[in-house]
Amino acid sequence: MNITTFIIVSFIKTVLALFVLLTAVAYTVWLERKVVGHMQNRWGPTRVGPFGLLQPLADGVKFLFKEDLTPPHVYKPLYIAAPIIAVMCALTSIAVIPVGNWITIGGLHIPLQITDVNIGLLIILGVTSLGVYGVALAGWSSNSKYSLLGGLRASAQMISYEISLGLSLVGVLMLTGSFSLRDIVDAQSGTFWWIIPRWNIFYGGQFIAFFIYLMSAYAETNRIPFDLPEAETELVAGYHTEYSAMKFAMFFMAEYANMITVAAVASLLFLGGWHGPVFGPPLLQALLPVFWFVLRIFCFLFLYIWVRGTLPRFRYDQLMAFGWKFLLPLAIANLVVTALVVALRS
Amino acid sequence: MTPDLHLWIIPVLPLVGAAVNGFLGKKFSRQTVTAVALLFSGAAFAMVLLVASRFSSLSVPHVEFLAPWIRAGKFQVDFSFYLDQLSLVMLLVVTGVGFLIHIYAVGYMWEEGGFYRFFTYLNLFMFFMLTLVLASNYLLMFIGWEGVGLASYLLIGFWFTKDSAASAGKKAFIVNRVGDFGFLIALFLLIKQFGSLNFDQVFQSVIPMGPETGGAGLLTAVGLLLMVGAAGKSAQIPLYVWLPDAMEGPTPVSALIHAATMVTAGVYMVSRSHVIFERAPMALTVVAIIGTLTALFAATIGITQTDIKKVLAYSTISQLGYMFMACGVGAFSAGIFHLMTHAFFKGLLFLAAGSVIHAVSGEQDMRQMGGLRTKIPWTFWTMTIATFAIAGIPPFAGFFSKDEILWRAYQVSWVYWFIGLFTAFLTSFYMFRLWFMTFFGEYRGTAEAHEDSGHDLAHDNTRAGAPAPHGHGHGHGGIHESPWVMVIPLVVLAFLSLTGGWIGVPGSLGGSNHFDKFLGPVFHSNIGAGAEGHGLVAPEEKDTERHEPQTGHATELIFTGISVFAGLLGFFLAWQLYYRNPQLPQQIAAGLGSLYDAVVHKYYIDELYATLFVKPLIAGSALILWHGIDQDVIDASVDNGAHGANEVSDSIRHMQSGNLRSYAGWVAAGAAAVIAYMIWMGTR
Amino acid sequence: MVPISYYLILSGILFACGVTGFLIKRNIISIFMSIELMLNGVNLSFVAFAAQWHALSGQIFVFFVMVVAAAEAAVGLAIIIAVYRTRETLNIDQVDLLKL
Amino acid sequence: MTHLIVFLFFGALCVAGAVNLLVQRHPINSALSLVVVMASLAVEYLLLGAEFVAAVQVIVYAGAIMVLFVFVIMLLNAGEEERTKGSRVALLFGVPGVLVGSVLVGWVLIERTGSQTVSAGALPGAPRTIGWLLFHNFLLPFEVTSILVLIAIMGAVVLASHPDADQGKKEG
Repeated sequence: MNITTFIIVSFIKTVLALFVLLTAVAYTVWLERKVVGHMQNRWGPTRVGPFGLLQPLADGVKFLFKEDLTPPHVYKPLYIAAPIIAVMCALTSIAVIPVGNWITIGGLHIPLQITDVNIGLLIILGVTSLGVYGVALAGWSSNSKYSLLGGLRASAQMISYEISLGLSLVGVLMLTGSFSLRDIVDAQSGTFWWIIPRWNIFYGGQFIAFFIYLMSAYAETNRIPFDLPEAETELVAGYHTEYSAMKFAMFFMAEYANMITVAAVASLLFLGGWHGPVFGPPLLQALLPVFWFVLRIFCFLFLYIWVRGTLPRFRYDQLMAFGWKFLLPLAIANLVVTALVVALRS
Repeated sequence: MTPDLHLWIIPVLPLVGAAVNGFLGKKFSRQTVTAVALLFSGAAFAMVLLVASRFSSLSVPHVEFLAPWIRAGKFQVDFSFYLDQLSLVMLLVVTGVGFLIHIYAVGYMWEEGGFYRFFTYLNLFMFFMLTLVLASNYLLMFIGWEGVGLASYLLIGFWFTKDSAASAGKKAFIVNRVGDFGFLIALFLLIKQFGSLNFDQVFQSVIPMGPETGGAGLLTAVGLLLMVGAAGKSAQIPLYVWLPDAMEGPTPVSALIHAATMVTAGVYMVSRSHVIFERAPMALTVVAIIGTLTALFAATIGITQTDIKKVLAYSTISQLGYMFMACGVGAFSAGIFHLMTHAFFKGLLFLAAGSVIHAVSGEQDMRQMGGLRTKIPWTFWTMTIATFAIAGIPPFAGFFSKDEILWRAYQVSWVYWFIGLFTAFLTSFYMFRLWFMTFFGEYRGTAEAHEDSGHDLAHDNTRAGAPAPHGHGHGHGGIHESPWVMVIPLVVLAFLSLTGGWIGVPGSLGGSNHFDKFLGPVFHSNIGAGAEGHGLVAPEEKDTERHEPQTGHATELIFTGISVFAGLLGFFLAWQLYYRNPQLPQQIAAGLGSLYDAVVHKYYIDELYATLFVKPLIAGSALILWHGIDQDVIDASVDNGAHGANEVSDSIRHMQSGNLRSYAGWVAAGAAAVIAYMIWMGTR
Repeated sequence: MVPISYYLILSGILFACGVTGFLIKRNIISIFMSIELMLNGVNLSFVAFAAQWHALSGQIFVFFVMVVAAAEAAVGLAIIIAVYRTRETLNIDQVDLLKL
Repeated sequence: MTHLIVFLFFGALCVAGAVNLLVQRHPINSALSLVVVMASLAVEYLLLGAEFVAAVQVIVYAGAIMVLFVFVIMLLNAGEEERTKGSRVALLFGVPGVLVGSVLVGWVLIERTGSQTVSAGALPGAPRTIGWLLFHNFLLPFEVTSILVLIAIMGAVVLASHPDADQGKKEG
């Protein structure tokens, strides 16, 4: 395809992806409130719309019309820049995530992915690592001790867990030998022993890696049980204590977008991406993989919420000890074992 | 190819003994130390005997290569050993006598402090001496040379708490330095001339050269310098002064080092390099003259000494003089012969003297002795044999060797012969004087008083647990026979000094000079090559050394008779003076007056040296070296350098302000300069 | 198509900026960051040369430089913290004594 | 053409960030501008085809090292730097030196480097090849750097550990 069509298609794909993502974010929030509510014997949002399905819209409107006040003594430029950085990083990483196979529309053979770069995974890692700045700067610039502590915690925690996160992925990379997410997913097609799907978590024996990735992902996204940057019992709201209205919403969106990204990466790397039974008419055949993919993401998010409803919060030293003294050695051990397996297999 | 002899074992054994005793001896009991020392020295002796037994089957000279040492281009020096008749004789003497003296020392030193130290040094000495003897090149020989010097220094100063002993050791060391300097220069000359120090190569390159009859040449220079070294080591004029003082050391040391072995190293070295000397008549003459003079000179001094060991020391010097005389007249084998016999009887004399001193509780002054004949019969009889041997009374060992030397000396010049004869007379005189003063007459000493004095040897045998023949039988005082560990070596040496000469009975006395023939190959082998072509190389050498002397037996017999007569005359005179009427000597001394004083004071040689060399040296070094060079040049340069650095850095240190950015600035400027330079170089 | 010299000149500019920063900055951390800037400039030149000579080892060097930079950052920042503890200042001009 | 434009744009961004690093008085602004420099450098790497280098540049430099810087700045709560006149030398010798040096180097580069051009993605440094090189030709340096990093970690821990912390443990 020539350059103009490429640009047009890319633009369409981007808008589409962004729309889907933001909606997903909104409804993840709704889902969370609902599920946690039921877990805690509450109803959760019910007022707005059936089952409170319109609650996210209401929230959005509320955020939009709330007074956006910036407290005095904040370091203005960074105070404003921080949430933008956060949400930008969160949304950027969706660009390289494939949601399904190639589809052909009107002779155009296009991948269900904004762009397919052969170092997609690295790009995701890089962008998420840049995401730290949003949190850290927010904490520092808003010139309040709670925020500062939150920011410090966030930056330290994210740096620490990024290491074990990356190491947990290396096993998969060694198995497939590519950074391209699409290749990774394609490598997981098919089944072995007639029935078991050939996913990395099963076939590659990467369940340990998956476990490590899970833990690190919670830490990376500042979710319970690792949500110390915003531990409301100690730090009011952590790094976004001083934020309000749309800026706060941006952090909010960033957090949930990150959750979704992490879930997507997990399902791509460990859970076989969009692979699943495909049948029916061509359109269905084209859309079923997307459905399987979304299903996995949904399960993953549900796990998030479930954990949040179940587990208490760690203490900070426990968090660090867990990260450095348990996850990191475990990841390295898994790395060594996987390397041996690969070496022996070849 | 000759069988592998493992010569290296011989010197290494004493070294091991020294190492063991030296490093562990402090913890050992005296018995252990004794065991170690005797074991290793004895083993060395046994090894030498083994070598001697297999000697006939060897192709002489037998060179044993151990390891490369210095490999500088063409100049090569190796650790390699050289065995021929000469070194074999030396080996036998060194290890044999050394072993006996080890045994003796056990008894003698038993009560001394630093017992292990003593035997460590003794074994060390053995090692170096054997290295010296076995060396196959001058450099290795020099190592042994220096090593024995060191050992003798250590042993002379064995009682280093005693000031006289310490200074005596230093004196010996320094005087030897002078000689070694000559030796070194000689070595340098050899290297420069022949590019090698191995005996074989040097001699091979020397043999073709003709004798430097006219004037002095290189060989003469080398010979003279070697002689300087020899004079230093074996106490010849003018470097003999250290030997009498060396008597400060324990008596076994005096016997081993300063009578039997080390001091003869010079003789060995000279006769080892006889090839050079034979081609340097002037050097030979010098050797002969020095030897002769030394013999006479030392003998005259010996007459007047009253310290028993001093007498023996001077007699040693004079006997060494004999040996050099022999070498000087080209009778090297005779010199070595005398060296061997002298090792026997002089070692015996010293040991016996030690036994005497031991008996009278450390008294060394003969005037405090007398009448010991009945009290210490073993010592007496052995000492008697030794005395007769040195006095040249047949058939004792000394007679043959000395007679040989005199006969050869006569064939060169009657002057040598006459002085030698007179010296022989003096020798027998002062020896019998010693003999009479020590053993005859009535006891003049006060051994009872000594019995519980500080340096108390009276109790040795009892504490040593060694049963003394008459030790406790004595009614009175500390006078007693020595323990058997000391007596046995005496007996053995006595036997040797009685029979030792019979291997060298000259033809005139119906014997066939086995010793001469045995050493023949060493000293004759290459004469021919050198001498044949250019006529008269010391003609007397030719005809004497070759075949039966033309002068015939009759003349030789006459001369023999004369020398024997001289010995008897000395005996008679001593008998007259010191036995019949002992007051006579004082009158004679009084009569001689100043001359006698001069002799008593050893011709004031020490004082002379002190005024000539020592004092100027000390003054000069204090003035020039110490104040002049050391303080004003070295120290000053250091101090000024320090001050200069101090001031310079004082001015510069402001550059180092400690401000990081300033440093960065300097770095940036420097980097810019370097870049500019490189670009300039590149674009040029 | 971009001339290779452009990349080199860019890297040169970055390096010069780094040195200048080292010279004019007072804050230890800023100076440290200027050092990182220099390293980045060098890295760019490495990659550019790698592209010029078609030798990947140039890019390998970049990794080593990054590792060294990481180690340096860790130690250096630790040192800075220690210095701040003892001197209570980050101004390089006031940290010019070896002993307190 | 697009290549040149992209290059110039991000190059300008680089220079702007670098200059901003110099002029900003607050370390955190310097840090952020440095992050900008690094990010745009990553793009330059991409242009040169060193995609893996670019990714690592973002992850390690911008994502880890600079975060450390920001972290320390926040920890020490570093404020505006006061322009003390600590060193005349730096201004008298250093700055001219830098100018001279850079001018010379630039001149040489323009003169000598010729007009050789590189197309976008001239030398594709794919992760695979890079890894192969790292683990074959550069294995020893690789291991050595790992040791270096280990030492650096320990050194950092030792240096930053509070001196009287362990004393407090002893007492308490």
